[in-house]
Amino acid sequence: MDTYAVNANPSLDPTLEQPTRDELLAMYGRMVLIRRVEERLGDDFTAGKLPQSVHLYVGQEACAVGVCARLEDGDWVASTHRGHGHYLARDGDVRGLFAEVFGRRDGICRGMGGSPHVADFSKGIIGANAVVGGGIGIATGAALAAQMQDRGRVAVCFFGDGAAAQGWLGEALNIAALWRLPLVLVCENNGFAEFMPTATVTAGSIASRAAGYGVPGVAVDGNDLIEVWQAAGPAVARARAGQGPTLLELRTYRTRAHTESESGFLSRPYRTVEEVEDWRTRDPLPRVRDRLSAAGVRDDELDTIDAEARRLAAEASAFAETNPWPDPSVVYGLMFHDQEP
Amino acid sequence: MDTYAVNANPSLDPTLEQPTRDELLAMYGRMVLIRRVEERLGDDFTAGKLPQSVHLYVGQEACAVGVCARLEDGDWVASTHRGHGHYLARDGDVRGLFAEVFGRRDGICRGMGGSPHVADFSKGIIGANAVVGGGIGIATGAALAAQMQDRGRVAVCFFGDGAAAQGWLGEALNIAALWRLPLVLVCENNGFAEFMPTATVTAGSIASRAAGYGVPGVAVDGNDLIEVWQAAGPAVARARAGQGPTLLELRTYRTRAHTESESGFLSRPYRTVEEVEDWRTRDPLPRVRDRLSAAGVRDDELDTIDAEARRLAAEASAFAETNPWPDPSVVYGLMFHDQEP
Amino acid sequence: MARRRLMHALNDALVEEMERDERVILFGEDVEISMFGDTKGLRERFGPRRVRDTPISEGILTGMAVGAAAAGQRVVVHMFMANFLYTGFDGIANQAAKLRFMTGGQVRLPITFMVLYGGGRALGAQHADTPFPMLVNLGGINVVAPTNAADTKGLLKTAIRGDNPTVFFEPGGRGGEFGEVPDGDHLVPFGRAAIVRGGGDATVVAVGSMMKPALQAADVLERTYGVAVDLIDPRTLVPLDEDAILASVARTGRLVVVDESRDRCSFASHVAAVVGDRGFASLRAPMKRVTVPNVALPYAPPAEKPLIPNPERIVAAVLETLGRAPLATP
Amino acid sequence: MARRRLMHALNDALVEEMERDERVILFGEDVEISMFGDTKGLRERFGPRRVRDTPISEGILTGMAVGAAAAGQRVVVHMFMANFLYTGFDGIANQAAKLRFMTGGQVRLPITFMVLYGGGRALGAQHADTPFPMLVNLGGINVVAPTNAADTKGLLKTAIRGDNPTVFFEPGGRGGEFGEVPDGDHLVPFGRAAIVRGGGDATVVAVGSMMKPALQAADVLERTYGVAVDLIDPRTLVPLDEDAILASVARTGRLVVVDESRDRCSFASHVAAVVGDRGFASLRAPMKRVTVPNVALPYAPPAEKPLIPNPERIVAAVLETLGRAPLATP
Ligand SMILES: Cc1ncc(C[n+]2csc(CCOP(=O)(O)OP(=O)(O)O)c2C)c(N)n1
Ligand SMILES: Cc1ncc(C[n+]2csc(CCOP(=O)(O)OP(=O)(O)O)c2C)c(N)n1
Ligand SMILES: [Mg+2]
Ligand SMILES: [Mg+2]
Repeated sequence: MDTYAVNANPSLDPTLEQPTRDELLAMYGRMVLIRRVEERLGDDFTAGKLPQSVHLYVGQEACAVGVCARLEDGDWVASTHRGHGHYLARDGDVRGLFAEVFGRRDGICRGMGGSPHVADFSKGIIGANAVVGGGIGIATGAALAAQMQDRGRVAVCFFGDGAAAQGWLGEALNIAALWRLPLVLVCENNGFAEFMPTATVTAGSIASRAAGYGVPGVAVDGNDLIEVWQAAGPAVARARAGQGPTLLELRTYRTRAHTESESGFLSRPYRTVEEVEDWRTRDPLPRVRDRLSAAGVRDDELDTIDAEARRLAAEASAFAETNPWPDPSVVYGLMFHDQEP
Repeated sequence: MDTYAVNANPSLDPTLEQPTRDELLAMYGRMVLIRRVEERLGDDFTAGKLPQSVHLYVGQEACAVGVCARLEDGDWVASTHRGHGHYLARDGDVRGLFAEVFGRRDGICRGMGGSPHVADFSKGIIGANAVVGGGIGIATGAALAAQMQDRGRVAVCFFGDGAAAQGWLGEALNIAALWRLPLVLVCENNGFAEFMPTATVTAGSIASRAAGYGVPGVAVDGNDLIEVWQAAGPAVARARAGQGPTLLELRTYRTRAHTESESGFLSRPYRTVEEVEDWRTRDPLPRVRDRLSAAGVRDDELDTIDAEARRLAAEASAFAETNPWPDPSVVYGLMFHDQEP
Repeated sequence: MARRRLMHALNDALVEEMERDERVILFGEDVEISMFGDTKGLRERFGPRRVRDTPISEGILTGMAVGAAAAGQRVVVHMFMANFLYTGFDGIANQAAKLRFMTGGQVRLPITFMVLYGGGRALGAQHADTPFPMLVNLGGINVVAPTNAADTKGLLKTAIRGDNPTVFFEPGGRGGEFGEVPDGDHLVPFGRAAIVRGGGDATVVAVGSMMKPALQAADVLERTYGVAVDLIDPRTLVPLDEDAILASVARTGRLVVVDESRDRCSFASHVAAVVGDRGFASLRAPMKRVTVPNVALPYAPPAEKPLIPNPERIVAAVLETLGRAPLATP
Repeated sequence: MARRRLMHALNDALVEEMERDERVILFGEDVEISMFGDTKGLRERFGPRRVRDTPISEGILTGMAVGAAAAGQRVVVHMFMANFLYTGFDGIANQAAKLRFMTGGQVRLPITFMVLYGGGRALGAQHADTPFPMLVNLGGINVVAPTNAADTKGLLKTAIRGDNPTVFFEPGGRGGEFGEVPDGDHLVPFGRAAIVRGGGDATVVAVGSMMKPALQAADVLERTYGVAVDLIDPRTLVPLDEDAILASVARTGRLVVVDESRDRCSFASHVAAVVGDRGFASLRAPMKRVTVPNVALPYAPPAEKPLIPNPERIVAAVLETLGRAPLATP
């Protein structure tokens, strides 16, 4: 694994580690929850209930869930403007998430951050950045702290294919490799940086950039939960063992809008309906569901998971809608710790 | 040449292009001039004649000369804080250079820039950056302009091994590869970023970083003029032909101080005397001289070149020393074109 | 005259200047599809060589602008939101603001950095700053912040046609207000303020998107309090038309500056400092700044809204300079 | 009391705080060998884990500081020259200044960015800026600029021990001036100005390395003109001790601010703005700023020198506030 490699279809490779039935079920539950939460938030946006548009994670669920399943309490995750999924994959609080996206008092960031900044330190989410690529430095720093503290913690940075063009990625690979930091850089290549197709803004390949720093770079099918999980396992283990960073490129697709408001301002399409439909056939959820069915999980059990996710999302949405706005004066206490602004 | 390669000793490879005797002689003349100018400036600094310390190019002459010999009028060169050599390799004006380093009125930048900013647009030097790596963006932009103007111009960026850690390098490789910009990125790996040995701040290798962007990356012996010239030729030709960027890593060594003042403030050595001595045995100048001798150039001819270089340097130093200071009011006319500051 | 939205005025300016001079090129993230509409249709019109989507690499985009301009192009770079000026600040502060100076004036740098800015749209702290001060302080960068469609067009054309680096602050808000734009080759010079209203009771300087609440405040002041203000739009912060402001304060003796920068070292502070020096003799009351308090902008609209200068705060500030109290709000 | 140079005071503070709290880590370019002496010996003393040379990657160093601090370290980052704050500005302006706010206060960010700054040494435009304004304007960053050895030590210790991001401006010049430093655990609180001289005729506020020419000016004013000034050292620009300045102006009615920032939107402008508002009633003369003109700093010493505030300019400014003219220089 010391060089750039695209696994053909490792999820079918019997020599690779396989999740247990229970692990798979748990991951599926998270993926379904993310899907239902995002769909609900999309509806909430359409219904005019949100202060701003949202960047939804639909189609990418296997990425966050497959990676985060490899993490432990105390590990750090730097997230992005498309970060609801990362938070939920870290066992996030659904009500707190909704309240935050609604901009309300009991949001996880007290309504100060909003959708692009869904951070919750109690779940190890060390910031969700609306500066594309801004999490790379933060995660690298968290990895440094983890190394200093010597408790086997690791830091994971999620970022997009667009973010991979930020020079910070090279800087992080260099420093993390030199210092053998416990860092896993996870690029979710979802085909677009806003409306720019990845290929028009990415020369070479993202995973292959690691090699120049002597860092392993691995690209896998980001819509295949097992592949993601199989790639993340060794990367996290390597970090935890003090052997340094890994770059993972998860090739996935954003099946919803870049931002839910886009139909309101785009003057022309940036992709074909066929392309989206084609990717929908590769939806990560049914793939896991099929596998669970094959492993003997009954349909009604799976349906219950889905129903429960819908219920949680609906309940949290209702909670958020009636949750009060934050007291405007709260802002003055947040710039500094224990100091007037 | 599409992948990372360290040539074993291509200067001896008969299948590679060889400079003619005249070309070699001309390049040797430039190298000697750089050496003598730098030594003279070192003496001038020691004698207290300069406003500030200087970063000298001694030991690296083959890099600038070997690359610039491949350039034409109208090509652009972005230079560094260690930039006297680049300027002279572009047929720079020795008096103007000295006057600039002395901070005088007739300096090429009117005494405003000084040693780290030896820029001369009439010679295609599009800025010499005291921001380490700052030339990378400028050269990439110049390459874009060259492409727009469609006259077969190329842009060359010189930068150090230390500068290679700036994220801009990755950003430039990406954009230049995508747009096939006529750009040659030339890293002069001289073993140190200030007092930090390259290995302690560089993971992997610099030349190998190009591959992740589908860009050719080549490392050669930067103390071997012929190797540099042989590597630069195809890189410049590729750029000129519209085929995109190349990354060259020239492995060389700084045999003088990082900055001439360093003995005044360093509390401990950062390299061994033996290391420096060892590299002195690989001095790029005698290697070319030997070759010229072997090609039948007489010793007295070669000695004349040297004497002439010394004379030019001494004459320019004397000129600079008596050249007036710039009129302080000149600063107000320089911030903007045709606009008060 | 034609009625145009702000965004269309921007677009018109770009089209005209790109038509006029083929050295003008435009690049930035998503300038082809153009989320805001300002660069819409330019790719189709001027082709993929002159109009280019870039990777997300603000760090180098600003440096590239310098290099391309120094090598003979006229460069327009869209930097998206003003917060991303921080991301690419080296190319602006260490390069664009200094290259001409450091080379003894060898080069001209015709660069226009376009950005959207400001709050009020629940975009969160990383998309809502108004970083006038850091740019104004650089010395080598022109800073432009138009308030209406006509000036937007005229100032952008001046920026693109000029030979110096300019940061052009596009008034925020999708599409923006409508306004009358003169026909023909409409250019607005830098360094000349506009006197939007001439009242004489107090001087109000309002910058960029703050003109809107300032105009509303001026109405309220006139209607409710019988106070008629001089309302000044500096249009360009660098160069700054100090004389226009001083001339007004010489009449009114009162100064209120409305600026969406955070307060400390704001542009408002600088205007006050200039007047507190050169205009001191005519001052008859404390000079007031109506700015964003020294906090970041939050997402929750009810928390964000009061932080941004609004007509009420402007009215109160003007009245304070006149030694009067606002009427209790019903 | 011990006589220490500024650089030794910095070094002492680092040693003491690193001894005191093992969470304190230090990284930056060449901090091991330490060109300036401020971080000398720390690597040997505290080992290669806590003291690290970094690659030249300012872009990410600032972001790393945020991440490491958020994850439980106390971080000191040496950013070398203040101009390189531009290079790494995203991590400061978009991250350090905002992460606590955006997360609703979930995190503390004990980060100290150390930088040298200012001109006068023929370092050229890219190594000589004094970018106070852009930092002061961020709102979420403390800005510290000590003037003497004792405060240098005490303020740096406060910065490192504090829980908020701070940019610490080291007074320039190799080694720096000598000064008496109190023994023991000497801490200087943020937000409390020092009254360096109490004169009463005019108020002079001098920041960081500008204290030296201001002191010389105060001497000349006293000896030659019989003018005794209040000389105020704000010590920290954020938080700012407005009250100390206002109290002095209430007595003197005159204000001169000496600041090495470029003039427009300078810190001096902000002090003038505050006094022109809250202290207006006591003002008896135009407020003067003694700053760097709106140009970059050149290399040639005779061109650089007059741009930096010097005693003559300060004396002239103070006299002007008193309606007096400087004596013809012999
Ligand atoms: C530094 C910066 N530049 C530009 C933007 C505007 N922007 C918001 S999302 C986005 C695209 C990000 O693409 P990618 O990293 O692939 O993430 P995705 O949206 O596809 O998840 C851009 C350019 C930004 N937020 N930050
Ligand atoms: C952005 C920036 N960071 C730090 C410095 C301080 N500095 C000056 S020279 C130097 C080392 C540069 O190393 P390298 O690029 O290898 O060039 P060399 O000096 O070896 O020619 C550093 C760190 C700087 N000038 N600019
Ligand atoms: Mg993407
Ligand atoms: Mg080097």
